[in-house]
Amino acid sequence: MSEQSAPLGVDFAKDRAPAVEPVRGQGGQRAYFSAWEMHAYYGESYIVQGVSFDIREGEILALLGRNGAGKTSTLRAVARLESPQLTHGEIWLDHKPLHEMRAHEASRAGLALVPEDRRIIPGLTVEENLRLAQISAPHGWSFERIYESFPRLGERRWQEGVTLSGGEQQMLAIARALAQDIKLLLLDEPYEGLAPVIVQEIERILEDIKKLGITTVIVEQNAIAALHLADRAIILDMGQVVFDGTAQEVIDNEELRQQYLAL
Amino acid sequence: MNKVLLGSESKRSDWILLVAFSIVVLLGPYILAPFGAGYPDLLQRFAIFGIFAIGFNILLGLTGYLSFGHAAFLGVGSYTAVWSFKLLSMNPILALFFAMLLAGVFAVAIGYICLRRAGIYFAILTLAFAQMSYNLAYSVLTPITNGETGLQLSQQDPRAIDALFGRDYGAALPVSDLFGIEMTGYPGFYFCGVILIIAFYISIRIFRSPFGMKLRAIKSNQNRLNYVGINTKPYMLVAFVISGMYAGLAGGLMAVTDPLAGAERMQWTASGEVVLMTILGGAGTLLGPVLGAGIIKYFENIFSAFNEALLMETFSFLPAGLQETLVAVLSLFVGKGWHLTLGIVFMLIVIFLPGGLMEGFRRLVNLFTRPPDQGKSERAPAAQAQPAE
Amino acid sequence: GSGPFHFIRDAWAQDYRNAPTGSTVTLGFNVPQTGPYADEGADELRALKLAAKHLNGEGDGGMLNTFVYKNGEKTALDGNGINGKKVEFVTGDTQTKSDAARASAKRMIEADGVVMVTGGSSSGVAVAVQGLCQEMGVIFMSGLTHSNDTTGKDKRRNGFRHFFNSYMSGAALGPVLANAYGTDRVAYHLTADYNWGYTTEESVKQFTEAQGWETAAAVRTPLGAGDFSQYITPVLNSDADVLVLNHYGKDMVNSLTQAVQFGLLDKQVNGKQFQVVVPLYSRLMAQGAGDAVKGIYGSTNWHWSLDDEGSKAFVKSFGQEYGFPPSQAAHTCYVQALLYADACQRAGTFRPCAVVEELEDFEFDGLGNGPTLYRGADHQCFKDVLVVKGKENPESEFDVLEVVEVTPVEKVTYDPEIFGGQLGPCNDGV
Amino acid sequence: MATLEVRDVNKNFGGVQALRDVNLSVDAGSVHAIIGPNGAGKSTLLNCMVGRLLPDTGSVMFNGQSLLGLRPHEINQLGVARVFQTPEIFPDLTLVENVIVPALAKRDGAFNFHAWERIDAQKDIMDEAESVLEEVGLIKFKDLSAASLSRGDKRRLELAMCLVQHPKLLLLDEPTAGMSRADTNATIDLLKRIGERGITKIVIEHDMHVVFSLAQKISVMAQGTVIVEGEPTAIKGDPKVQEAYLGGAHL
Amino acid sequence: MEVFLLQLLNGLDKGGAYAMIALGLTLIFGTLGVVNFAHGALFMLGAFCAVTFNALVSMQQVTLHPTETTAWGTPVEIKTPYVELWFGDFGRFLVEFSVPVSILLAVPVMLLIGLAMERGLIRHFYKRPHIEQILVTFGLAIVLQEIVKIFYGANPIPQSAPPSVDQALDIGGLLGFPPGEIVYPYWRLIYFLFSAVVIGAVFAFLRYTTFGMVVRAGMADRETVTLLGINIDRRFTIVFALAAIVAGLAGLMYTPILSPDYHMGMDFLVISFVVVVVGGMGSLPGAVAAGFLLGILQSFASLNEVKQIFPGIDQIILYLVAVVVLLVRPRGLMGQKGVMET
Ligand SMILES: Nc1ncnc2c1ncn2[C@@H]1O[C@H](COP(=O)(O)OP(=O)(O)OP(=O)(O)O)[C@@H](O)[C@H]1O
Ligand SMILES: Nc1ncnc2c1ncn2[C@@H]1O[C@H](COP(=O)(O)OP(=O)(O)OP(=O)(O)O)[C@@H](O)[C@H]1O
Ligand SMILES: [Mg+2]
Ligand SMILES: [Mg+2]
Repeated sequence: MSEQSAPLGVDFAKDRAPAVEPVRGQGGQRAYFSAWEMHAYYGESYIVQGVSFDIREGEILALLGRNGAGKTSTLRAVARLESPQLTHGEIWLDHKPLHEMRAHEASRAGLALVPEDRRIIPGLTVEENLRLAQISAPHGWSFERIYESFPRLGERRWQEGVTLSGGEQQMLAIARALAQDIKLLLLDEPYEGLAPVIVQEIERILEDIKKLGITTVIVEQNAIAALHLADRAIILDMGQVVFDGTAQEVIDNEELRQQYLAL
Repeated sequence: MNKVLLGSESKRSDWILLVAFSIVVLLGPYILAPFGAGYPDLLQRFAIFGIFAIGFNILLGLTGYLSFGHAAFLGVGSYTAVWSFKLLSMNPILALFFAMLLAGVFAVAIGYICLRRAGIYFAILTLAFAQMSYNLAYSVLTPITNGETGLQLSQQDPRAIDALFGRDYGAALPVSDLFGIEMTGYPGFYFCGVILIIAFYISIRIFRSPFGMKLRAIKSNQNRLNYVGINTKPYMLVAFVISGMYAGLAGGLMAVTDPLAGAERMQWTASGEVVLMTILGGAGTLLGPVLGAGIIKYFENIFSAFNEALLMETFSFLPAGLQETLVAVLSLFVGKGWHLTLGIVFMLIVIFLPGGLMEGFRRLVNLFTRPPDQGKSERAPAAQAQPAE
Repeated sequence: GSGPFHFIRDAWAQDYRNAPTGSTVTLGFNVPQTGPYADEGADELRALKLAAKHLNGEGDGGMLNTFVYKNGEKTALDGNGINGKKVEFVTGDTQTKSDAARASAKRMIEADGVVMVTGGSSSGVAVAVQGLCQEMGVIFMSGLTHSNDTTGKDKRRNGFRHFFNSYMSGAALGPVLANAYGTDRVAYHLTADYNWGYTTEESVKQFTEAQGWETAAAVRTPLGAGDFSQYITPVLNSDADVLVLNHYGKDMVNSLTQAVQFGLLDKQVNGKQFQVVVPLYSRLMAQGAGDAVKGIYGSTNWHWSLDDEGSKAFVKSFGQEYGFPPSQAAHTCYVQALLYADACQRAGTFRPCAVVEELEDFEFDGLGNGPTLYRGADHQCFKDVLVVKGKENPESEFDVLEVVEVTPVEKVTYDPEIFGGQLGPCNDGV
Repeated sequence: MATLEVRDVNKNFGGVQALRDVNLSVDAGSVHAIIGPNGAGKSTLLNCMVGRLLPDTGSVMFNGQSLLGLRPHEINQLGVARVFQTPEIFPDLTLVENVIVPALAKRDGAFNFHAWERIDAQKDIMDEAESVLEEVGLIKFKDLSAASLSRGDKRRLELAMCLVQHPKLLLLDEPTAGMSRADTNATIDLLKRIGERGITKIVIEHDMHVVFSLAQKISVMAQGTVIVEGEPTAIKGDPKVQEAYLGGAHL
Repeated sequence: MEVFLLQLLNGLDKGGAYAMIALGLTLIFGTLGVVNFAHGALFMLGAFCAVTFNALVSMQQVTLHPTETTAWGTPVEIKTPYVELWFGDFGRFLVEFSVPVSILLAVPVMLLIGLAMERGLIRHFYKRPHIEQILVTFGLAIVLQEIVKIFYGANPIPQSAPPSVDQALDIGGLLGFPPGEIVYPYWRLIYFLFSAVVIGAVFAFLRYTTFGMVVRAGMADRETVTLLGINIDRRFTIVFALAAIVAGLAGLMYTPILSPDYHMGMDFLVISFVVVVVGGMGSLPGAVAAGFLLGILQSFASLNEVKQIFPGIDQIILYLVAVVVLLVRPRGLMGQKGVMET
């Protein structure tokens, strides 16, 4: 609404947004998901400063960087939430232009975000939280399937969601995403605040998801864990991509880890 | 200069702000004359409601607690002042002292109860107390308040202290006077004006003080404040009482400049008015409330006074047909239609200037004082983040 | 003068406040333009504008043609303004609130330099503004105000009232009601809980009891209660057989309609048909009550159906100007404007004290309600009072009341002392 | 001697037995870590110490004085400061103001009506606040509104709000959760440094790297009770802890 | 005895009105988190739907009388309602039953007004501070009522109940009391039943459909709900329109009891806020319960016997109850934690 926060036209004048979906990505292969020259603002502060990356189908991408690098902001921009406001750039998911959609449309287009602090809806039971995800078609996993892969949730289906412990809440958040028919799963710090034993449990779940071939972006401070899981990794700093390559490259590249991940 | 008007925190700019404010107030009669608002009564009202709003802003602007009952304190102030005129003396200082005192006492009692609740519950509690005061003052308490007609002076009043000093006002009704200067007309305004300046100065001090900062912390996250070792209740009560006494002062001044105290002063609409004044100007800003008060009172007194005849004159330069139609349209918005205009103004301002007039003013200033680009990254920490080591 | 200092200088220069210097004189028309009485206010404003026209010699002259003094000679007003000065006016909104009304009046006096303020539609406002005009030294011709206080305990030397009051309503209604409903009635009062309500209740009680009626109960109802059912149902179960509604405006409309809905009028109490009375009627308001008013007794200051010359002349010029008949509020304001103008004309000045002298104990005729006296002792106007009744089959939307009796002035005259209060000295404002 | 003594504390939330006969004794100047699976009752225990919750039974003594029934601000005035699990700050205030407020509370007590002197005239407080922000590495943001910080930065700000009060006892509920490794390391160093000022600390953490580099003593909670207590080395080896909490995580 | 029965009826009747207004208000208030000072105006607009409809059906053909003239010299006008000219008896029926029939007009009108208000204004204020919501909705309320005033003036405009039900019913007789002891107007009984039905319908809609759950969730965490593919904005719009319709109908059916005027909304505004808060913010059952409770208490407080003990109690009872309830129960009778507390 505040017109000052329109993009700084001049800077991007050279690379106008292409009319058609960009054909880029490794080996000239068509990207399944592609974010291109994203610029996003919180009010007047310029946070996501021209982020571009793409993902192949079934791939898991680790999005790394120090605090305040802009990871969460990037995910939120991709999910088309109102803040930060995406002022420039294109986002394509399986040939659908997310950048033209609002959050709920993007979600119906197959995008699911598991937010930073889980965001379990207060006042609703576990099951109601899941039901909420299936209000709007298309549906994903059935309750049965969810409860058998997350037995802990099955036991507590009538408990109020917010009184679950941290780990259980994290599972519920992931399950809620799977209850939808998803093409791309965005996980923001899924291990935060979880006991190691739970972290391992979540890791196992993510492994399963990986096996299912669900394309995933994972933001995680626990870089090692993330890199173990991921095929590719990009590193953000000050709202810009400073590295884009395979997970292995990051693990091998000593000074890269030193500089951006302090590992 | 803009830093000053927007109340940037430095001590120097505060002084400049105060001086500028004082000059504007004292030159009020000349500045406002061109707008037809240069006559004593309206000037007095600007000042009085300015004081009322400044005080209200100390509660709403700083603690974020929305009181819908401050008119009650205004009313108490008025009644007290008139009674002090009737029983003791026509001296305004004395009347104002008692007005603030009693308003303060009421504020302590009501605040103590209402502040047990927050948010809308608090608002309704204050509203309830104010409405009870109004309804009773209007009817049952008629012996004390003279109900609908309003409390007035009369020749039979004892005026003990004046009598003591052998002062006799003769057969005519007395007028409040400060050492011989009658508190009506322009002297009356300057009296109010000086008090307004003092009130404004005090509010600046409060805004900049540790007290003020703690109040803003209450607004931001009251729960957290308890865990950093601050007992929030007394702070809120003090803020409530201060704003209550400001209201009492305003009420007292109304009686000083015009010795009549009516019950409508306590009605919820009156409480609502000060809320609107404060938001209109910009809650939490120093100047905002005064501006808001000015605008609303201007509409009430000037727009309501326009009539077809006047409009006809104004647009006499137009061809007859055009003139008639224009007047026909405009007369919907003035005279009996001034409420309509007021309503529209409320909506426009809050829609296009969230945060009130001062916010709009800030944007204007920013627009001119810095290139848009710079604004972008200025507040963007990401752009400044350095490695922690 | 714009700035304060010019202003003060001017003030000293004059020998009374706002002495008109140019070729025009400004009057202040201070009427409710917003709030519950906005329509009454609008009607007052129409009448006042009409008066200004007539005073300036425009239009058909209205009551100027019928206005005669006691000695039969015509008014001194000659249709070219007052004292040769063209009449101009400013308007304001009382909002039917004492504060707002005083603010508006002050604007007229301080900013617009008026020599007289008139209008208003409530006793509280009238008393408040009258007090103000006394302090500031201009003349106040109160508009529609019915409380005894206005010319009773709150009377002021600079203020005059043309409207009648609660006492007169009671005095006029008492006998008529006794005739219509008998002398062995038991009345139940519902009274608006503020000054006017109190004085009306008191007066009606006094005069009905004088006729042998009893008063079962007098219950106070909050102003603007809206739904009066909780006050009406107890009436059903009291042994009262008359309900007196000391309400005005919206309250009257609602309480009356609801009383009728509760079937009070169909009720028989110890063998007598139950009745409802509305001491103060206003045609505008009666319209708001619709069919409920049919057959209900009340009193009113003036009604357009009167057929004395003055009334006819006024109704004619008003009706032709605006297309419908004037209300009593309109009549009161119109007449007061003329009376003030006439007083100035005779005094040859606008100086308040001079005008007051002219108006005190002034007797005249031809302005409706027959021969009339402005009593000097309390500045109350004395004239015939109309007892009216809701018309059974009205011919037009304006034709809701019919005059059942014109109570002669002697019957309603009283001793000025009974309400206390003092006029005090007159004030020229310098 | 023990700075903090928790004896047989029980807390029940309508059926959920969140705390069951918890005993805890924290030595002066030491760093005491509490670990345990999610939902074990760690935060609840902290809530009982700072007056957010009143235990159903049991006692909590701080330097020989009972904390039970005291209001939060009273407990803080005794010298107990806390970092919450989900950052609790003053979002509408600037960073420096966020730190000034607790500093004032420390200097002026629970209620003190300073309505007349100016904040910016109070050099001592201002300098104090800025130096603390310097310490946690947020000084560069000092005039931003706290709402605009990222999660990790909010944590550090809250830490600063506690440090400025020079508390006797500092309660940290997952101080480094969501912090990047770099900032985690920085925070560890910071906590070590202030440890030298003899501030007693209770740390709840899931990041074993943090726990084992700070704690002198560790209590492991599960299902609302302390199942094991001891030196870090002992805890590492303990099989109960292994399966209840670490689950064979490589340390 | 009879007195008490009657006061109880009065209480239920008032309560019906209070409950219906409060219901809509608490929907908007507790669910959408918007402080809607224009809610009274919606009540008023509903009432004026009845007035307008009545004006339409009783629109009259005016013919000037050849000879007679009025007191002010203009020719007398002879008027005959068109509908009667055209539809005969059905026309007369329309005129007589204008109030209940005008519901058919009111529902679509209030729906449109509701949609327009939400889409055009309220929507942009969901995330704004309450005080700004108050300012804008209060401004809107003023504008709406001034517009009505321009068209209909300030005086009350009487609306009569259909003749077949504008008398009073002798309930006492039915219940075996001596005749004439307990009579009560048909229309007030109808109004009470009407309110019961409307309230029941709203409850059913919000309880037995997932709609209610979604809206509650959206209130608690708007962002997350949109992340789950739900277009919460549209649901909010529907809720608002629903509230508008309820308020409108409440006003419309009330017109035979209370002659509508442009200001009636403001008169009800404060009361309805008190009711909502006493009931507990965002709690529908609470609002209804509080509506009836306050209605009944107000009726009994108005008894002369009571007033003689506590003068003026009938004027302050609502507020007194509000204070007591809020001090005893922090969130009103049935309020939920956290709603609207900051
Ligand atoms: N609501 C907001 N308003 C303004 N600025 C914000 C807002 N949220 C985040 N920022 C800023 O945007 C930058 C990026 O924040 P973001 O949360 O995306 O970082 P992050 O990489 O997720 O950090 P973390 O690892 O701590 O979560 C930070 O500098 C932060 O100050
Ligand atoms: N207010 C409450 N109402 C009901 N149950 C609660 C409440 N607070 C906590 N609990 C329950 O008490 C248990 C302990 O919660 P607590 O937050 O102390 O766990 P924790 O050890 O801090 O877990 P984590 O490491 O995830 O923070 C949990 O099962 C939780 O569901
Ligand atoms: Mg993040
Ligand atoms: Mg915890």
